[in-house]
Amino acid sequence: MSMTQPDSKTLVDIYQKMTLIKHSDDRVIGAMKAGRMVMPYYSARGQECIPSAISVQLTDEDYLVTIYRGVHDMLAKGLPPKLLWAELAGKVTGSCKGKGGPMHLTYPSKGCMVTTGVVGASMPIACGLGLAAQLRGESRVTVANFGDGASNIGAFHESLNLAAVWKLPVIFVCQNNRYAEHTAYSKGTSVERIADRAASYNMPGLHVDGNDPIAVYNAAKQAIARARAGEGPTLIEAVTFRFNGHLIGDAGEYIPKPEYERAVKDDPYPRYRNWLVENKHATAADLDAIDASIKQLIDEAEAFAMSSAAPDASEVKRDVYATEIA
Amino acid sequence: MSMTQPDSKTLVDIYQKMTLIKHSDDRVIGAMKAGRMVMPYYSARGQECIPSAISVQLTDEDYLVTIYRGVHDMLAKGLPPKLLWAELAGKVTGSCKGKGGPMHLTYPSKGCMVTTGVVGASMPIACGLGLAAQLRGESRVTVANFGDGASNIGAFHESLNLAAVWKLPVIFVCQNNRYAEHTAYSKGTSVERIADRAASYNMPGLHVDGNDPIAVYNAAKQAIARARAGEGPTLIEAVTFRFNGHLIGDAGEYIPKPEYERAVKDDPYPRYRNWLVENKHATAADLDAIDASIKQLIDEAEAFAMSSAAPDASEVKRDVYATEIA
Amino acid sequence: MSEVKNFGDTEASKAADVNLGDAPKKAAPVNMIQSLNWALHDAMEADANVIVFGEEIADPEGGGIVKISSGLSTKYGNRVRSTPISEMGFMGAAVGAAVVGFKPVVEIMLMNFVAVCMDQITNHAAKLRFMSGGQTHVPMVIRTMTGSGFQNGGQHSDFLEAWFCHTPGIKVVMPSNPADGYGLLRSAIDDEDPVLFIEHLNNYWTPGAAPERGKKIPLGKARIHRPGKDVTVIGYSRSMLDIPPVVEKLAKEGIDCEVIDLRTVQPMDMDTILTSVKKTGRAVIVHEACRSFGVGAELSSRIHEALFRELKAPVERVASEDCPVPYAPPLEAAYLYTHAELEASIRKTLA
Amino acid sequence: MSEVKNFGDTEASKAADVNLGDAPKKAAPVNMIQSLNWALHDAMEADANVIVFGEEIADPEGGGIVKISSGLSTKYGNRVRSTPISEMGFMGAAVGAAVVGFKPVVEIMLMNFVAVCMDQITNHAAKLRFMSGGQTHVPMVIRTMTGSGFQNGGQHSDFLEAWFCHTPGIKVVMPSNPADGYGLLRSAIDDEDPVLFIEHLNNYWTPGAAPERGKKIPLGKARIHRPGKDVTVIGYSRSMLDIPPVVEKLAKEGIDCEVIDLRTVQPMDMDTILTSVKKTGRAVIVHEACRSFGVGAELSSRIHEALFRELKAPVERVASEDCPVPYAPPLEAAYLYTHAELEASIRKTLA
Ligand SMILES: Cc1ncc(C[n+]2csc(CCOP(=O)(O)OP(=O)(O)O)c2C)c(N)n1
Ligand SMILES: Cc1ncc(C[n+]2csc(CCOP(=O)(O)OP(=O)(O)O)c2C)c(N)n1
Ligand SMILES: [Mg+2]
Ligand SMILES: [Mg+2]
Repeated sequence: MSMTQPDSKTLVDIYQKMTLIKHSDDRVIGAMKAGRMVMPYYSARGQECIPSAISVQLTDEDYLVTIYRGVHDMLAKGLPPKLLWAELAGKVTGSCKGKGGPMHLTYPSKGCMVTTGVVGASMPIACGLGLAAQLRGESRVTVANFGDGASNIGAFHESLNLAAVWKLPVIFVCQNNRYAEHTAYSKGTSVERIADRAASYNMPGLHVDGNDPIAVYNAAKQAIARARAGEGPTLIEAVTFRFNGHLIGDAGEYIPKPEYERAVKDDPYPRYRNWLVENKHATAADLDAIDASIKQLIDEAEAFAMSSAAPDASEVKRDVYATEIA
Repeated sequence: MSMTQPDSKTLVDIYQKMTLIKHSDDRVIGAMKAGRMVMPYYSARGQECIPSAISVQLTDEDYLVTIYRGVHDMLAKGLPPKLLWAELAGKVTGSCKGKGGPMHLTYPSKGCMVTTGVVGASMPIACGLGLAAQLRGESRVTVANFGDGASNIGAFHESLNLAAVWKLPVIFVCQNNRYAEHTAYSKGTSVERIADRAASYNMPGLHVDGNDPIAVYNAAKQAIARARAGEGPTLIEAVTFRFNGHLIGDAGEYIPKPEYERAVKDDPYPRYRNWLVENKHATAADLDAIDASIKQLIDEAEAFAMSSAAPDASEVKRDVYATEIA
Repeated sequence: MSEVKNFGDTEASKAADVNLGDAPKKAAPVNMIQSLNWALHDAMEADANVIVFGEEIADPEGGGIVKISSGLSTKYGNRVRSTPISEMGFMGAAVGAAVVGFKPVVEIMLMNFVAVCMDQITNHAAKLRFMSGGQTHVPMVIRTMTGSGFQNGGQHSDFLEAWFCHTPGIKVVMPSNPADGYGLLRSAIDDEDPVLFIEHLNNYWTPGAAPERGKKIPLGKARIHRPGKDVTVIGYSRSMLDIPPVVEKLAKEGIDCEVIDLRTVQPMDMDTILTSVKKTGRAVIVHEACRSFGVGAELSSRIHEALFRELKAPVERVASEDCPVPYAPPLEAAYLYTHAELEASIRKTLA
Repeated sequence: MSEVKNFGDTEASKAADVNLGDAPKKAAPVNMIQSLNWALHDAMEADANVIVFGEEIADPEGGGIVKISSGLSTKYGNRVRSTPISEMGFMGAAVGAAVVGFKPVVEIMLMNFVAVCMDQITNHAAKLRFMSGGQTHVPMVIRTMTGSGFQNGGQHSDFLEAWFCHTPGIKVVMPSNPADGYGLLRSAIDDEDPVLFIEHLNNYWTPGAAPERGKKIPLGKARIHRPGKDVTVIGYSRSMLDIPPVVEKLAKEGIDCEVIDLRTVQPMDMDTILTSVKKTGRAVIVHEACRSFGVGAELSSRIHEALFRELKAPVERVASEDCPVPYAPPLEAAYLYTHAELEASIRKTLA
């Protein structure tokens, strides 16, 4: 894979997205610990780099599909923090009016099309979004996110094959955080690199360090170019780690201590921040300013969520069908 | 793959199985055309070689799972022709008392465990049979048959991965007859060789000419040895052709004429017969004697089927649960 | 091979004058295959967002196993595709395309195969509108066929409409005759919600009045097939072939049945049903699916709930045995309700 | 993090004295997690053919998400396995192992995920005995859990028992309390047919009488939870937590309800139910699954069919709204039936 270095502006944009994701996540967990919010929440802390380095290359026209662990993907793609927070809080002002919650975040005007709670299900749907773009002759691409565990379910196989046979403009992004709930990678997955499974579909498979924004950026660049050129799908495996366990409340006993410690050392967020400053893509002050503006955004989002109203009970009759039920 | 030549006895045993399959099939179709039998029948004419060259290496203890197009697999494994014919004819003397029919042939005492009509479903079940043998410390192997089209369904992927992770003694045999119903191979399958998909599971994948008994014999030998040694599963792709379309009644318009003609030239049955005689593994007279004995077997099977009684209507209450329903 | 009973190869199929993809020369009776084929052609012509896919449905693959999609791929090219055998994959693809404004019509070759793609149908297609708070919706049609009587055995013959009726968010349509087939399929394709459209193998070759091209039949409305005053007999799909002869026989004895064809099973047209049963005071429900926990149960309980005091007899259910569909013809016959059972049930309400 | 409402991490879970894998020191109240864990331990001890698998169920993975299988893999090694995320694959593996004499107990982590492996359950496990003419059978148990009230949203909360009740060949068991959980799970594992064993998240942490180790409760038998003479109230699973307080409230007014816990939903114990309703002349059915086409429909129609002349009022159904399970707590509450609705339904039968 040929590596190009994005310009400083792009690098800082990636940082900005990563910061938004990280701060939002820290704050959600804080609100949960303080008892201000209650929900099943799947933190993506540690995986910020992947959607950030991909989404800086996407437009609002491009489609995104993700999973329960998808807040980072959604924020990077443009889901407004206020609407996210209100949705997490189950408020009527949330993007899904409080009906979906963290596992079903949706915001079509930024291309955030579907979030699924069923492992594997994002991929077939992505094929349909890709098909839509192909039939309409549009250059949109569809990014389908999923986990390492999901690469073992049937929907993965069917989707990659279908996308390959139909040459669909879909990018399958496996965010390999080495665990599926509490199951270590090799207990569920028979192959060393998920990217190698692309060969079963005569499709490029790119294996990258998911904590390296430049590597992810380049893999995505290549896949996006291929998809926009009508050459078909790509599988990207981005290796990473999630620091807050499967679900908030997970104490992580199943993760060997040395592995966890190595992951902390590899944490992309502080490393990337330092790298940007060291390599003069931004000054510490620039980044501080970004941090501050994001802090404010999250403050607003939390305040908005907390002060918003809960949905009315009558909502159970609405959105089941186009016509309200009796 | 190292090739060994089986001894003449084995080669003739293979011929005998192939003859049994071919004659039975010819006669079933004859009975259907003559209006003596009515059913949805999926002929495996042309694919005789695959189960014959595999099953000569199996014992009654080994398990077999197959699909609607599986009469050849069942006969090669030992399903008695009488019980087969009576089942096809929907008689109470059939192996499944007339309740299963051609798509659900079963005969556990010869290891014929399950026949499924749902594409792909044979493979997960085979994993369970393999798991049983593994847990009991038995050396039995399980052979799971399926078609080329089935290699695109999720169950294929999940099963191969599971078998690999658990090192199950299962042999996945893809009988690639180049069509899935009326769909040509490349319209459904994104990879040139299905055997290459084995790499996704860190499993050996063997691609062989399914019309060459020696090639199939050797691939199976290797896979069986591996399974019996506890080393895990193997994927075998045996390329072949089916001459009577998907289902009897299929006129085959979707098959290009030159392809069909080439397949006729490659028909394993007459070629193998000639080869056996030319290479002095048997005389023409030996083979004629086999043919005659098999003709008699089928005569008996047909007579048995025709003269047997239909199941009684009360059978709908039986075998739903262990206890008869009220 | 006329002796081989098979899809598309029955005496009935030869009797009917199938005229795929073209307008009929005269309003001669047509069969369901013809009328559904017209509906697909007309819908694709009327709306460029209609796309069609499924196994074997393009013309090089034969235009569908009973040729319902014949001619579509030749005319509409890339909008019509045969798929790999990947129901989960292509059902999800339909969901995705529908979410951004296409109107996919996907075929599940036989109804039992919904079992390999239930997740996309019940967890996604049916729920995305609700879970997204109305931001997205899934205007797609799933066409499928099923039915006993073809010796297809336990994995190829089931009627599973009750599973989907119990899944809020999806509609279930089950036509019984060619004209309804046309009009209901057109409406299903237009509908803003996912619709499961279930066809019956036994009904494909039965000739019936030709549909008026372009005439849509609203979903959710039952049809009074025969007015009557003594007993309400409610059917849909295949049972609408069995009810009329029994009812006509009883008519000769002066038993005057009102026959209702549900057409849409979810949502059910309770107005029409309750109006009728209020009048007759008696009801019999007939379906091919096995009896227990079937559609008949819901209908029966709704009628009892609404008209308990008006009912002159308990509501009767006529349905198949609670067993898998067997292979041998005498067992297939024993599985399905008989005309005699139907007749007895109607008489029982009058006893 | 006591403020985080989550599986295994509620106030109730802390209150109960869970004692995984070991015999209780005294017959103190235990919860369902404890009793099911005992049942699995005792079954594995009693029969070497019992094997257990599913996602996360071995001890290195935590012994199951609420720890029901805790200790099993440590004690029974290879007979207990965490699986890849491949429900179709491992469900089929259970079918295969059962066909040759193992008694697999497989866990589907949450009930909605049956949608990715319906084929192995409904087309294979449920039908192989019949389709093979009795040559093979499939003695396996599918354990799964579900239920609203945890903000798990539309894809993690559904009760889908009606789908399986409508699938001949499989049994459906839904315990409501720890002692029943133990005894029914033991019988389900012993059973020669496939059994779907559905657990309710809300019932896991409710303390109840400890089961007697080794005591099995036969499948297909309902339990009279409270004898009474005025109205029969029929529940199962979670609704058995809601019925008693409402019934006790009414008892103070002199309304004497007979409460029946179905325990096995398919086959249903019609003897017990009809005997009770014959006596009371009134019946109310309560379940968490959405109302339409649910188990309540079958039960209601059977009662009407059998006791039409004896009934003093139409059978009432109390169930959830016909919509996907929503996320926000007030909507989850609006989805589920309320105690007030249940009370009103009981009163209605007496009006
Ligand atoms: C079909 C299905 N099976 C099981 C689950 C329960 N489950 C939720 S997340 C998860 C692990 C997924 O792991 P992975 O794909 O690696 O994604 P990650 O959570 O690590 O991001 C499981 C088993 C589910 N949601 N869907
Ligand atoms: C899940 C499922 N989808 C569709 C079908 C209908 N069907 C029956 S056979 C078949 C083609 C299978 O082709 P292949 O796997 O190549 O096997 P072959 O028939 O060629 O032996 C299809 C699509 C089915 N039985 N099951
Ligand atoms: Mg993971
Ligand atoms: Mg094939």
